[in-house]
Amino acid sequence: MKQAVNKMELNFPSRSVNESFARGAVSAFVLGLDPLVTELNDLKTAVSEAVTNAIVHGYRDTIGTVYISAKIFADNRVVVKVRDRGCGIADIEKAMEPLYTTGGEERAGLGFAVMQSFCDRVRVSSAPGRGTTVTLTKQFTARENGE
Amino acid sequence: MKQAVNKMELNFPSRSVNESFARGAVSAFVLGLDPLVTELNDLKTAVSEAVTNAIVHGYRDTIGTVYISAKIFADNRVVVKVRDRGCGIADIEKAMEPLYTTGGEERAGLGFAVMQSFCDRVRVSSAPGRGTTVTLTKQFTARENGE
Amino acid sequence: MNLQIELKNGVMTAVLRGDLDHHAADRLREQIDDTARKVKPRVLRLDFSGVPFMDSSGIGLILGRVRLVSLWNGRVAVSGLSPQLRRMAELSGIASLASLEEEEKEAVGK
Amino acid sequence: MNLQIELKNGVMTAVLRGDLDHHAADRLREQIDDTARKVKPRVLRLDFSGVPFMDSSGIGLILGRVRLVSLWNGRVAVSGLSPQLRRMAELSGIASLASLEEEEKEAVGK
Ligand SMILES: Nc1ncnc2c1ncn2[C@@H]1O[C@H](COP(=O)(O)OP(=O)(O)O)[C@@H](O)[C@H]1O
Ligand SMILES: Nc1ncnc2c1ncn2[C@@H]1O[C@H](COP(=O)(O)OP(=O)(O)O)[C@@H](O)[C@H]1O
Repeated sequence: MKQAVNKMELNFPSRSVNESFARGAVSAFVLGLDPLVTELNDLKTAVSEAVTNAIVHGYRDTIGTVYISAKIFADNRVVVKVRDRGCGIADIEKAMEPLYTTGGEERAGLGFAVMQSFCDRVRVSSAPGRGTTVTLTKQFTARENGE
Repeated sequence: MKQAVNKMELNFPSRSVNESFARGAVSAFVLGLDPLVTELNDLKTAVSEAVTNAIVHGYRDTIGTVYISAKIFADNRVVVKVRDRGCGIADIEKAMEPLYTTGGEERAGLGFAVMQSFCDRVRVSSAPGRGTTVTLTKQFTARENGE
Repeated sequence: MNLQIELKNGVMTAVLRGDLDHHAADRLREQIDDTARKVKPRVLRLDFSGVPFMDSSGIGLILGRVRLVSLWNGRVAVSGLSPQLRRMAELSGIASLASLEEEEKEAVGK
Repeated sequence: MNLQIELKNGVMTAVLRGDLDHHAADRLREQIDDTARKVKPRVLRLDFSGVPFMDSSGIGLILGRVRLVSLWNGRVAVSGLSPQLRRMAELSGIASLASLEEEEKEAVGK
């Protein structure tokens, strides 16, 4: 994998008010690519899903730290990692099935499905008791005007 | 000092494209306060000055890492720290004089003056060869609707 | 996030404004349900025309309201979905549980 | 950041659009100076009406242009400053070096 042309790291406590902060920060980071509105919105949506999962599931009854890193590569590929040190996922395959949720009545069980639909690639690594890392990869369109 | 109600930490390489990212991320962080447009703009401006200084002066001929941390306190006070591990400042008092600059023709020497005018408090700690930390404090207006 | 509720002929309309994520949905749900439980509307219309961003928490919000109003045989109607939100709605298959109203009529009829 | 340059009767107008920070200023400066050095305008007008955000790098940009056009006895006129940018301009004292044009005339004269 080639070296990133830009990168950032970010962390914050798992309070739900930070869901919009996380989206906003990732948005501000990729804005230098002069992204298409739809592509930017897709990435924001996927980040929102992954961060919400860390807050709602990873740190279910506690407040922990959510870690985000993002990289931009020369070919306008963006890779965002969302990591928690929460409860982890025992059966990742099952967790990724659409409509599967342990979150109760108000969760749709669609977080992973949305990430997969709105990004080019989604990788999940997790260990019970150790936490979860979700890696989102999205290819952005090259714009003439980008810097 | 009371405990923060929310906080974040952020770091990125000292590339000038990240000046707008830093502003955008800090903006997104304080947006939960439902800030007045002018107060938000003041903080963005001060952050832009401090981050630009880290990039232009701290890491003058090199690329290093810029570190930002931000805290929100219960009384709507916001504290933002911008830190570099760059060249440091030998004479802080002199550096803070309006119009003083070592940045050449295109720098106005007004960065610190702007931070002081747009924030309630500016603290600079620095050591030659070790780097600089600028601490910006700004009181935001309490809004009924804030969360 | 900001919520405005209108009542008219057994139809309760909740007009949502702002980004709809898990944080916002938690707050909206309480407010919507407080009124809905009292009014028991025949139709609960959720108007998304003021929602620029929504993640799957928005789908959860819709599904939860479908469940609630079914207690008195009410139904949920969803209107004002932007193309982005419509994509999310289609992915979720909620169309079989809540009626997704097309905005065409409004657009064509001036 | 986006730049549009107009030339008319010895006046060169540079219309700036977007946030003006050190990153943007570096890029604008080159483009403005390229043209200014060829044209040697009597007046270089910098139009900030499309600039929602500016830090002190914007003041540096103005001062650098004052210095450049003084080589041929030209002057710099600054227009379209929002209240926020005006505050920055006043703090810097550039009013004595570049003429800050009031927008009142335009606003009143329809
Ligand atoms: N970060 C995480 N930590 C622990 N469990 C998780 C995490 N992310 C997802 N899960 C598990 O995967 C399930 C499915 O997640 P998802 O598809 O996003 O739907 P939802 O968030 O609506 O439940 C969750 O209900 C939870 O059991
Ligand atoms: N982070 C930093 N590292 C090293 N030197 C700095 C830093 N910030 C400021 N300085 C010094 O202080 C001077 C004044 O800074 P400032 O008031 O922001 O004006 P300007 O950035 O226009 O030079 C700079 O020219 C530089 O010499």
